[in-house]
Amino acid sequence: MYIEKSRVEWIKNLLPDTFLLRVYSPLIASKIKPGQFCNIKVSESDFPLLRRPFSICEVDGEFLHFMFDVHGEGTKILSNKQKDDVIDILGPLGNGFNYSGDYSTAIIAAGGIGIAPFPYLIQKLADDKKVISFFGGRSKNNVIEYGMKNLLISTDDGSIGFKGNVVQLIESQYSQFRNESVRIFACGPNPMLKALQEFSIKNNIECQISTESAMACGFGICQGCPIDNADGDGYYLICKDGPVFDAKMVRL
Amino acid sequence: MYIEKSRVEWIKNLLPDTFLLRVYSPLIASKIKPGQFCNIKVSESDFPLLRRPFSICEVDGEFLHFMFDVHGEGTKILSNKQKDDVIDILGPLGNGFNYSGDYSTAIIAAGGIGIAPFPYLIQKLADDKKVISFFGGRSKNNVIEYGMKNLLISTDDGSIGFKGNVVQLIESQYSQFRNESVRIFACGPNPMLKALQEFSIKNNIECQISTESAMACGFGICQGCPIDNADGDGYYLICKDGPVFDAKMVRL
Amino acid sequence: MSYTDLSVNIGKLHLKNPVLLASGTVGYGNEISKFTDLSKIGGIVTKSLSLKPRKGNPPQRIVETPSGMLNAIGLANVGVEAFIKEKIPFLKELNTTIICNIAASSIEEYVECTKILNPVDTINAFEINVSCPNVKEGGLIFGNDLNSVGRITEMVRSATNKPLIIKLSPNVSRISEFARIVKEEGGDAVSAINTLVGTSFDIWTRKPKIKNVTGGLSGPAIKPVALAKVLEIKRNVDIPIIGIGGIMNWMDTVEFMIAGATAVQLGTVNFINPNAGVEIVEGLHSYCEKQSIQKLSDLIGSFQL
Amino acid sequence: MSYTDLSVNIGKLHLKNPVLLASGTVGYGNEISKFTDLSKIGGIVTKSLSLKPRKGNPPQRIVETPSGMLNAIGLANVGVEAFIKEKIPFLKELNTTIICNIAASSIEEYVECTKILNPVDTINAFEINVSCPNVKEGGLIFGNDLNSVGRITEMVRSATNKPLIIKLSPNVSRISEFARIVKEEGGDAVSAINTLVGTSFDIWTRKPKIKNVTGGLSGPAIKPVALAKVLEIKRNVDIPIIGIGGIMNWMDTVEFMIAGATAVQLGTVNFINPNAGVEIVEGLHSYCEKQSIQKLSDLIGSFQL
Ligand SMILES: Cc1cc2nc3c(=O)[nH]c(=O)nc-3n(C[C@H](O)[C@H](O)[C@H](O)COP(=O)(O)OP(=O)(O)OC[C@H]3O[C@@H](n4cnc5c(N)ncnc54)[C@H](O)[C@@H]3O)c2cc1C
Ligand SMILES: Cc1cc2nc3c(=O)[nH]c(=O)nc-3n(C[C@H](O)[C@H](O)[C@H](O)COP(=O)(O)OP(=O)(O)OC[C@H]3O[C@@H](n4cnc5c(N)ncnc54)[C@H](O)[C@@H]3O)c2cc1C
Ligand SMILES: Cc1cc2nc3c(=O)[nH]c(=O)nc-3n(C[C@H](O)[C@H](O)[C@H](O)COP(=O)(O)O)c2cc1C
Ligand SMILES: Cc1cc2nc3c(=O)[nH]c(=O)nc-3n(C[C@H](O)[C@H](O)[C@H](O)COP(=O)(O)O)c2cc1C
Ligand code: FES
Ligand code: FES
Repeated sequence: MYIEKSRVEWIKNLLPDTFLLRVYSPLIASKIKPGQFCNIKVSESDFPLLRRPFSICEVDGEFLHFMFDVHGEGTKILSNKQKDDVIDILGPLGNGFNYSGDYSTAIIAAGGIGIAPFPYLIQKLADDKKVISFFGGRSKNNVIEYGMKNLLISTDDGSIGFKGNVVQLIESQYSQFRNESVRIFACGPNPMLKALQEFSIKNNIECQISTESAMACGFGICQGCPIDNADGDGYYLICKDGPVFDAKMVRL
Repeated sequence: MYIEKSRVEWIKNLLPDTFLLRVYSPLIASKIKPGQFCNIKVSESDFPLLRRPFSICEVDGEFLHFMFDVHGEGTKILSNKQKDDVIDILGPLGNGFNYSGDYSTAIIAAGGIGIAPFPYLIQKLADDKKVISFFGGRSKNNVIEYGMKNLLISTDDGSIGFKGNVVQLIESQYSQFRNESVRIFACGPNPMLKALQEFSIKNNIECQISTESAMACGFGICQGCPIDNADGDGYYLICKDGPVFDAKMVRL
Repeated sequence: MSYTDLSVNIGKLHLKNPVLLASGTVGYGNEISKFTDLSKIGGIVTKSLSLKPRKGNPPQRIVETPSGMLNAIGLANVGVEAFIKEKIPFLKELNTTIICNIAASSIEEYVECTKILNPVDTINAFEINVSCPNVKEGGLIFGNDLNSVGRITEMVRSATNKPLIIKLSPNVSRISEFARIVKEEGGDAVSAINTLVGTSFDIWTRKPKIKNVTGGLSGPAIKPVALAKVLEIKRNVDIPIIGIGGIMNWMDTVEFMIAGATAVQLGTVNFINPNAGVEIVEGLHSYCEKQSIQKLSDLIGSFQL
Repeated sequence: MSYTDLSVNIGKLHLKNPVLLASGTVGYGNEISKFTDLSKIGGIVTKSLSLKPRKGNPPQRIVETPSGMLNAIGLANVGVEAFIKEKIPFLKELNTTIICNIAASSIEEYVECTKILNPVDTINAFEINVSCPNVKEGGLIFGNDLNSVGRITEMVRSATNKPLIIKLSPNVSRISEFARIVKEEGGDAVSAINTLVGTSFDIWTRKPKIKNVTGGLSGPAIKPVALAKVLEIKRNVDIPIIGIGGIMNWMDTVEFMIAGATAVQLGTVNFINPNAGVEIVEGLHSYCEKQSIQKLSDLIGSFQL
């Protein structure tokens, strides 16, 4: 784990409020795995006070890519970075997706900005894995396709692709891969993860979900990021034990 | 008095840590007088919390110029502004220099960044006034000449001009204007103002000094900026009753 | 703009909206009126008055801190007499509710001030500052002593029939006990909170940055503390609460009302944005519209635990 | 680097420098040791331990506030037994002072924990957390009750000869009274301060942002309050003080020492810069050089009023 002062190479818009940020961060780049995240100090001053956690989106040699939505003050400051600004990045943090092993088809399930970790995962997936990607957004103005493979889209308003949410879309396509050995990788809002958890357990499909929580430290010292274990008799820490969990391990 | 969202036209260095800022601020520009100041919100967020007071340095049509030193976090943020950034300026505030009246020679006495209010004052002084300017700095690397007229310089280390402080320099030149009707306009660190106050009282010269204090509001509602009156039995508010005082009115 | 009813009642005091400007952060109204239309807000609370004029503490009186500021003004004020003569005529014309804040060094002085000010029609209510941490005459800080607060409430109550608000100190373990005694002694409402005691040192000179050594901490830094105090009172005592502490915008105002405040006061924000009060009133209107709230007062204490 | 002597003594506890990491913000040392060299700082204070393991509060446990954060972790900890078995072996190798923090729901539990932990050589001192605002068993918050604090000090004192530090609550009127009773009952030092009680609401759902409703406010926002509490103790009671609250850098550390702290603890800053402790030690060295201070301990309480 490193605290790396990283130079901004560029930042660009994917959507009006969605950005892709490229930073030079050779130490972290050499170690980080799909599904892990970094905790980023968005300003040099003490405002905002806490770091902001972001999934690794892509690694390109010694460069890291982060994809993020402008949400509040912290992400707004981040979106105003310019070439050669230096930002302080702490990572890699958490565990990542477990994508090795004996399955034939990787299903990517992304809700909104939950797509962020997948370009890197898709990069890293062995050539022999078949990839089907699903993206769910509110409407056609919210669709992100960056780094996806074999992409199917759902929108809440049906303005493009399937009308409904992404889990309904996956269910509607289930017959396609019912007989394959499948592993689902999912990231998105909690209700989506919950629906997918039920779906995967019911159909006995391996499913890994990337979860979120408010975080202070991101590496296990503040205990600020608990998530119920499946039995409900204890907590995991999302930053340390997650953010990726087997869907059977946690209670959402 | 206005709260004017003002567009930055340019910002440039006069010295490595001294900046000149030009903003489009037609309302304030139409009203502000030499020696008055504005209270500037240096960021859009609540950090830093308070506005920062700056003297008006120059007015050019509908544009205001401010001259400032980078001192702490607020002025650092201000120095990073770029063309077309918008800053929130409250002004004009305080009283200004009283430069009308019956005197022949205006002596400008500036200590370091205390030079800031004088370009505008010199602009405004009637053509029939003779101007002699004195600037005192630590060394030749700290000398600012912007907007001055008939400038004499002192430096603490003697690396340029008179070796000594600016009040000593003025005293050394006193014979020059002893027999003229003189008014001194001074701005700079407190010890300088104090020395000048003594000098002017002793020699019975009119002297107006621009004073400083920590400020919250800048317009008389917080009572945060008191300065002793000459009798020491009450306070003036620097923001409202000053920042310019007749040297005989206050106790420094 | 919508027709949402923003009015609230603090006991028998009716406010057209819950946005008040806090004592000591609006002077006597004249300076700030150059930046804002005081007739659009709920009211203003005047700078704390004492019987005689006070020149206040020597400089330095204020210093900025992370998301806050410390002040030790020392209750500089013109005294009740000059207030009535010089300030009331202006306040009279403002077309807004005027709450007169009184700070004193003895119970007798509180009563005396109230008696002198009570006949003045322009004054709609009294707020008694028992909690200024920056004056120490008599050595006692009334605000931290339950009996004193009870006694002051009782005595001032007997000197006026106007709405009586007691402004509480946050520098205590259980603020709700103070609210309870205010209620028992006939106070109509409590204001919470005044500033927290704080200090700051210059590490090069080793001197306190504020001449008075300690000052009162205000601003966004204290908002979470102020909200917790309001909530504590709301959950324990049935008395109207005026929430104060770190309010910068309409969102903060709504947050205080949800936590239990009937009205709020803006302090430090006035120094930064003297038009904040009017902007907050506008923000409350659109919030109510979005949330289909017909009467803003329905929001008071509407927290969902 | 200079040869300035940075060491300080807290009673009989010798620290190589005054920089400690605060309880609850460093776990049991292992995670943070990946970012920083713990042997270079004065010591660490372990997460509060209770007799039995505690799973802590449900999420959401933390929320950011202006220049601060609220937490209601609920003293999640492994319990004394697992601590001795699983955590002590790592702590033993750290080559830094280990202060073991204990939080309990009854006086008996405090004593029992101390007795079990006392024989462990690796533990150099105890810090008793009487002030956690986020647990409420028994209904009583010990830290706000003078008698409880006195009694806990007395009872724990009789259970150990190791240096005994009582961590005080800031949510009281006169913290120096608590420091005095600690001294009278044989405590070696006090830590000041723990977090301030605060809360925060979501204005759309009207729910508290923290599931526990209230949490503890920490970070730079509280620094002025913490400094004032340290100063109050210093001016009234002759007992070593460990200053805590909003320290971000060496300047803040110096400020606390000037105000009266013998040592300091870093809390929230560890989450943002886990190497802050080491950077502060370096900063203290160069400050002392610049100021020609031979022994850092000369700085303690050196304020010029
Ligand atoms: C492991 C992890 C990975 C993430 N990856 C990404 C990503 O790749 N792209 C992306 O756009 N976002 C991602 N997020 C969410 C991102 O961290 C938040 O959007 C961001 O912190 C919001 O900060 P803000 O200052 O803009 O918002 P504000 O609302 O102003 O933030 C206030 C506080 O709330 C916290 N907070 C607010 N929203 C969230 C949230 N959804 N999750 C966690 N904390 C939150 C902030 O950290 C901050 O402390 C991730 C979150 C986690 C936990
Ligand atoms: C009437 C008036 C006119 C001024 N005109 C100019 C000018 O034209 N050019 C210029 O460079 N400076 C001027 N100053 C000083 C300028 O306001 C400060 O340098 C600035 O506020 C420092 O802010 P900071 O955040 O960089 O420093 P910090 O030290 O981080 O500021 C912390 C706090 O201290 C206050 N503060 C710090 N130094 C001063 C100071 N010298 N005077 C008042 N408050 C201070 C700040 O306002 C802030 O609240 C003027 C001050 C006053 C009162
Ligand atoms: C500069 C200043 C002066 C104040 N003077 C008074 C006063 O005279 N009487 C009083 O009751 N409160 C006074 N207060 C306290 C405020 O009314 C308010 O309770 C406090 O500042 C918290 O609100 P805020 O965080 O919005 O500023 C003063 C506050 C400040 C900042
Ligand atoms: C997330 C978190 C957990 C904490 N847990 C404990 C604890 O278990 N025991 C304790 O005595 N103090 C605990 N504290 C309080 C800190 O030790 C410290 O007193 C407080 O945070 C103020 O310091 P700071 O402003 O530097 O953070 C905790 C603080 C935080 C932020
Ligand atoms: S964010 Fe601190 S423990 Fe997970
Ligand atoms: S700065 Fe507020 S009264 Fe002068």
